[in-house]
Amino acid sequence: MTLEQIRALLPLIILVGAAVAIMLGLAVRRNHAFTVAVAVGSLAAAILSLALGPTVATPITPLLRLDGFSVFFSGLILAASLFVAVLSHGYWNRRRTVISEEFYILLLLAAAGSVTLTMAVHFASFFLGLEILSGSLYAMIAYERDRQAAVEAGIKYLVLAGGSSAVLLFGMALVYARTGTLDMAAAAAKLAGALDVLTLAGVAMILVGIGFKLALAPFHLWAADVYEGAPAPTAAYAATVSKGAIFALLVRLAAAMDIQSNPPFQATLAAAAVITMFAGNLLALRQSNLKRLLAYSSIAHMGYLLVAFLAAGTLGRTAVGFYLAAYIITTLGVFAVMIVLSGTERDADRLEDYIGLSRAHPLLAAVFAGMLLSLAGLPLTAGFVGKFYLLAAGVGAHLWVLVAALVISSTISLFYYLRFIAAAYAQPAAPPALPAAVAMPRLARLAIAVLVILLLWLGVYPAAVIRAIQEAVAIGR
Amino acid sequence: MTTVPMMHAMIVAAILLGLGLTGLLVRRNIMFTLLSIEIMLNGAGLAFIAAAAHWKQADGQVMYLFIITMAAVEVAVGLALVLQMYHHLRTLDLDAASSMKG
Amino acid sequence: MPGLLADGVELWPLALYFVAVVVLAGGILGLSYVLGERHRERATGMPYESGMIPTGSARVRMPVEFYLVALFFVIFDLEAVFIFGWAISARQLGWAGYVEVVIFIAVLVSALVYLWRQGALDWGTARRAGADRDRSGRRHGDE
Amino acid sequence: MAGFVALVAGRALSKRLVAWIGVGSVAASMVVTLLVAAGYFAHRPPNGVYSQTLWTWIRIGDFAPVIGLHLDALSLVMIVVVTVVAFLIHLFSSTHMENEEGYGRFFAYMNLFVSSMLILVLADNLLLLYLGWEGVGLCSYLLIGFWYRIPANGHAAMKAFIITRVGDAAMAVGLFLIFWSLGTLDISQISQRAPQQWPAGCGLAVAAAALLLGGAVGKSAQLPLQTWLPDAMAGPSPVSALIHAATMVTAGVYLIARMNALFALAPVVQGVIVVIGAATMLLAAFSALAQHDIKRVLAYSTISQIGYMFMALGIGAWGAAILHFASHAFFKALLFLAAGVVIQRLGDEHDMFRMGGLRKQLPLVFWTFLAGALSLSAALPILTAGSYSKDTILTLLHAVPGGKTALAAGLLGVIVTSIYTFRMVFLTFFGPAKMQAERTNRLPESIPLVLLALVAAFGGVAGLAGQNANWPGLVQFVQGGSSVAPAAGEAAISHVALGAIAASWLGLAIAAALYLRRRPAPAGETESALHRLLAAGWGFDALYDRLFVRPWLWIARVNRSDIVDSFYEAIGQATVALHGMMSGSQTGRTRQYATGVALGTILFIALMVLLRFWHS
Repeated sequence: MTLEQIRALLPLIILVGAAVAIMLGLAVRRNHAFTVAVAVGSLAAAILSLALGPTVATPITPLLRLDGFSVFFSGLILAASLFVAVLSHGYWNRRRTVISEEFYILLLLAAAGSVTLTMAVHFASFFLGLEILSGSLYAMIAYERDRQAAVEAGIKYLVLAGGSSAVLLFGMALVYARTGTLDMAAAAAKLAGALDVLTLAGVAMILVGIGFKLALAPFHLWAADVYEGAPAPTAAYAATVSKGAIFALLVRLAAAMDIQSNPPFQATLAAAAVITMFAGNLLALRQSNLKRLLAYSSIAHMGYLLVAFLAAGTLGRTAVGFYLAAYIITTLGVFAVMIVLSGTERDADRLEDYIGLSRAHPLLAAVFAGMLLSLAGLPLTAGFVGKFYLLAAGVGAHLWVLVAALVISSTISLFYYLRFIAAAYAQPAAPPALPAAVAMPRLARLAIAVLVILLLWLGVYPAAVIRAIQEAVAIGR
Repeated sequence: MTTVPMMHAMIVAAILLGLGLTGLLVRRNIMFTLLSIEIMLNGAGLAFIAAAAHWKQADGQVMYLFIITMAAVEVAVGLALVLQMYHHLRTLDLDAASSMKG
Repeated sequence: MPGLLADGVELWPLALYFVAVVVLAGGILGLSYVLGERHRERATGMPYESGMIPTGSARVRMPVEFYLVALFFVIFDLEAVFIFGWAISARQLGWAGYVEVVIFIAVLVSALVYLWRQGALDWGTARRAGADRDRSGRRHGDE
Repeated sequence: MAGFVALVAGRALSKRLVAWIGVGSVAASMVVTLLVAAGYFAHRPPNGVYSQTLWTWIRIGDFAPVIGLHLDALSLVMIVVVTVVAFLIHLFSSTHMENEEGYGRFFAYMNLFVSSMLILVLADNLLLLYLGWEGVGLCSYLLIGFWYRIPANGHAAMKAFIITRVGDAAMAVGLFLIFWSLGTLDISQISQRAPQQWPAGCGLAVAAAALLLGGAVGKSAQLPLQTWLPDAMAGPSPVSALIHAATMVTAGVYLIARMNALFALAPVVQGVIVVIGAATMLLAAFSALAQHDIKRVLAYSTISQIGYMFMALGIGAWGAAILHFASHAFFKALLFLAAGVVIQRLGDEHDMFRMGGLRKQLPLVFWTFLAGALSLSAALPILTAGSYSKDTILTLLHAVPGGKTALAAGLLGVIVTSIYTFRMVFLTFFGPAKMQAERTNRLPESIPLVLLALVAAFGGVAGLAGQNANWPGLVQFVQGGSSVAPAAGEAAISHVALGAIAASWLGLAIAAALYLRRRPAPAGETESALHRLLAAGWGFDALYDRLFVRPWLWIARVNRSDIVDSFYEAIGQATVALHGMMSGSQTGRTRQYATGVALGTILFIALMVLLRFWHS
């Protein structure tokens, strides 16, 4: 391993090293603030190491590859993890009955798994990254083991994810049996052109495995229950980092295997995209639990992303990159508000918790409304520009059915987002269900401010970001 | 010594996967659910071993090592969750864990 | 179609081993079945507890530590697989491989240290209770 | 010019301060606008356009819409009208809304609305225009639902937002179509490229124009997306005046006027516009006849008047449409504000049948309302703004070939307009007093009323005088020397205008006959009252009965239940039902989820295998 490769691998080394360090630190003495500091610091250091890392595409062993593509998505993932870590601090501080420090070990490991996914060019690293991520997620979901809902969510996710992993692995094995290589590009080269039925089934099973983690319909059933049961920071993590990493992997896999230009895959995924968009939005329609709503809305957003994904090409990939960034920022924003409002007993996930928010916390209510509007795709927010790109990509690739489905289903989506915004600006009939929220931690305040700035920046002046993404995904071939 | 054709091994692997899946769908006891997942994973593992033998490579066997490691992780977390679930629900019936829906 | 097992690998020792296991296990069970005495009395079905009459249910709830240790065993046992994997090709891998496996073992050791310090390895001693107290009281140091 | 954008409201604390900031910022923007207008006239740019690029917004390939402002005659007229009317309404609101809670919120939304509207009008590309478009939609939602404690208002707000979204979705697709085939969203570039690349009447041009029309129809509450506007009257009166009369609903008109080059390429769509305009105009006018709520009458009247604008747009006379927009903005704002005063003074009474005799109690409101009504009904020849602009449209309809049917519809519309207008006037202000009005005069309320009334009443004179003085009339000013020369219609103006005036007086007479003397009881339905009147000898001959009253009753009856509306209800219910079905799949049982995953997997594989053989 050359020095250059170690430099390229630095983000992963930092993350894993920090996880071990925290573990050892806990063996000596528990201290929440210190743990958070180490976690946040290591995430920041990992981002820095990405920024200062090699500027040319560097293969790190046959398994991983650092290029513009992985730098962009890793950066996104690490930044999102950073936000979740910062927000978790206040959250767990309020849950005094829960031992919180191990959460950050899991979070760092999950981030390491996600970064691995963005760099993976080999089925082995794909599988390892995925499992490190989901293994950590199991524990993060059921972290509050004294709460029945959390345990239930953990079990559901564990059972279903385990099963889907088996299917994914079997698909890989089928492809491997046919091609004799686990390298994505090499396998694709061997398959070039005709696919026999078994290999086709193999790729289909891999797509099922990925589709499950992205909660595409018809593999979406788990999402709402898991988000509802999980503590809010975990739900935020699962909705942003995990989805982002897996989508990045999907894009890379598809680029290698040319999935979009293969009619069977293209048509099947297009069908899945349409069902996903409608399923997500319809399920969310009258949902009055914010976590479930966000789960459904994230299902729908993954459907939107599939449109740009299927459009392929540089424009399609740019759209995916930008939309993912916008989606992550906005979803984190909504979760940030939820986390800040969550009390000592339960998360602020009910519609009632938001009634009259504008009275108690006008600024927070404005942030909340802004984030939801961005999810709905209204102008001047990141979500609008993102959706614009998705549509542009879809129209450019002549995917008319998908574009129509996107437009119609996102019209539905407006209804449920507005419902929560209306609640936030309504008059409380009864005293708030949650005690007037504790003073916001300064760090959380800063995090929310940064998210708002990002939201508006991407919404008003996205040109610079888009140029960066274009460059990143251009190298990513 | 005779050798086993890869296709036969793949069929056995597929049967294992199917058996595991069936178990996952029909058994209510969560211990059996976890067992079923193990069976599915081992089906996938067997497929890797068979393919590796076919191509005379070590890659597939390494994948199998990864798979059993992952299976162990799954079992470790899974059993911990089963204990907690029993603690809360006093049953091992997976269908009983359905307080969240809608 | 090429075979599942690579040519040139001697299979007969494995087969012999398999046969030997079956013969031994079958032999022990079979012989005791053939040669052993048979009783059909009142106490035959009872668990043998050194002549005492058993009390309570046989379905004793195992202490949680029992499962914990079992889990630790499974996990650490599996990690050993990777060390075996390294051991097989240690010479080929050279110093780089050595460094890597040392890091690997170091991570495992730190996990062990963590478990030990958390009191996960203490079985029914006062230390664990102490750890619990430590945990509930530790918050005062924060913030 | 960039100053306009910065006029988003400050959320201030004290009420007084809020009022000052709210009104002040709009006043400032009005002053700036007027200065800009003066500057425009002083130094007319050679091509009639000022444009200013602020920054590049998005870049997709070679497509880079910039955030830029574009000022030409059309947008100039729009911003002048918008800011002046908005200022007067703000001034009015400063006392009218005094006792409402959420005073600051109200002004914040209103200012946000005005700035969105300005962005919409000044945008130099369709994307920025779309931004303003969505912005006004959002503000409209917020303001309709201003009294959020009443659930019906929330519902109305939601309905308005969602129905206009249907139009917006069509418009968004239209934008993409344009961008995809023309490679630009810059308005002036589109106007240049479209005629070069698209032959007149070609499929793409028609599709693009039709999709944009969809957006315009949604925003301007034309058939079949008109149902949200009457419900939108749930908001405070100044909101109705500003958004649902003067500005937002005319955004559709503006869009079509702005994209006239594109629409000129699609004669089919233009025909459709005329038909939509005429149908909406008549339907809404008849609907207005059947209403009890004074604000709903005005709402239907707005829909109907925009129908006139659409008819003008359909024949390519967008200058006339903008002219009517301008006069409509003034007199409709006036009517809404006056109605707002009436409603408030009577203690939140909306039912006209419970009003009466207010002529003596609220003389100022009466006279100003009358000015607005005269303008709306185009009863006084030439004098009033409304009659001037409406006559212009009718004259132009007369001038185009095949415009006779439209002209007939327009004249019929004038009759009906006149009926419902004076029905409203008579019911509200004449007859015996039924309720005691609170008599207070507040200066900030009176000033806008008087000013608007003056414009409404004498706008026509100003226009005509200007025309005679060889000053470029508004129509020419906006449209330039474009396709339909208004001069061509000059000869015909006399008899068409006379016809319109006659129609108007006929309507007035009918209204007087029906409502001035014998007033139906408040509880009695209009129909039964009408039948009684007919039986009592007030009826006209059988022909009239068959031609007019029957259809009227029929339309009135149908519109009570609002067929189009129930269509949307049905869509809504279907969506909810689907939601219920989907929700049922979320059983919470892991094994069923696993079954879902398993079935999905099998489906995935099967579909792919099938498709593979299909393709090979």
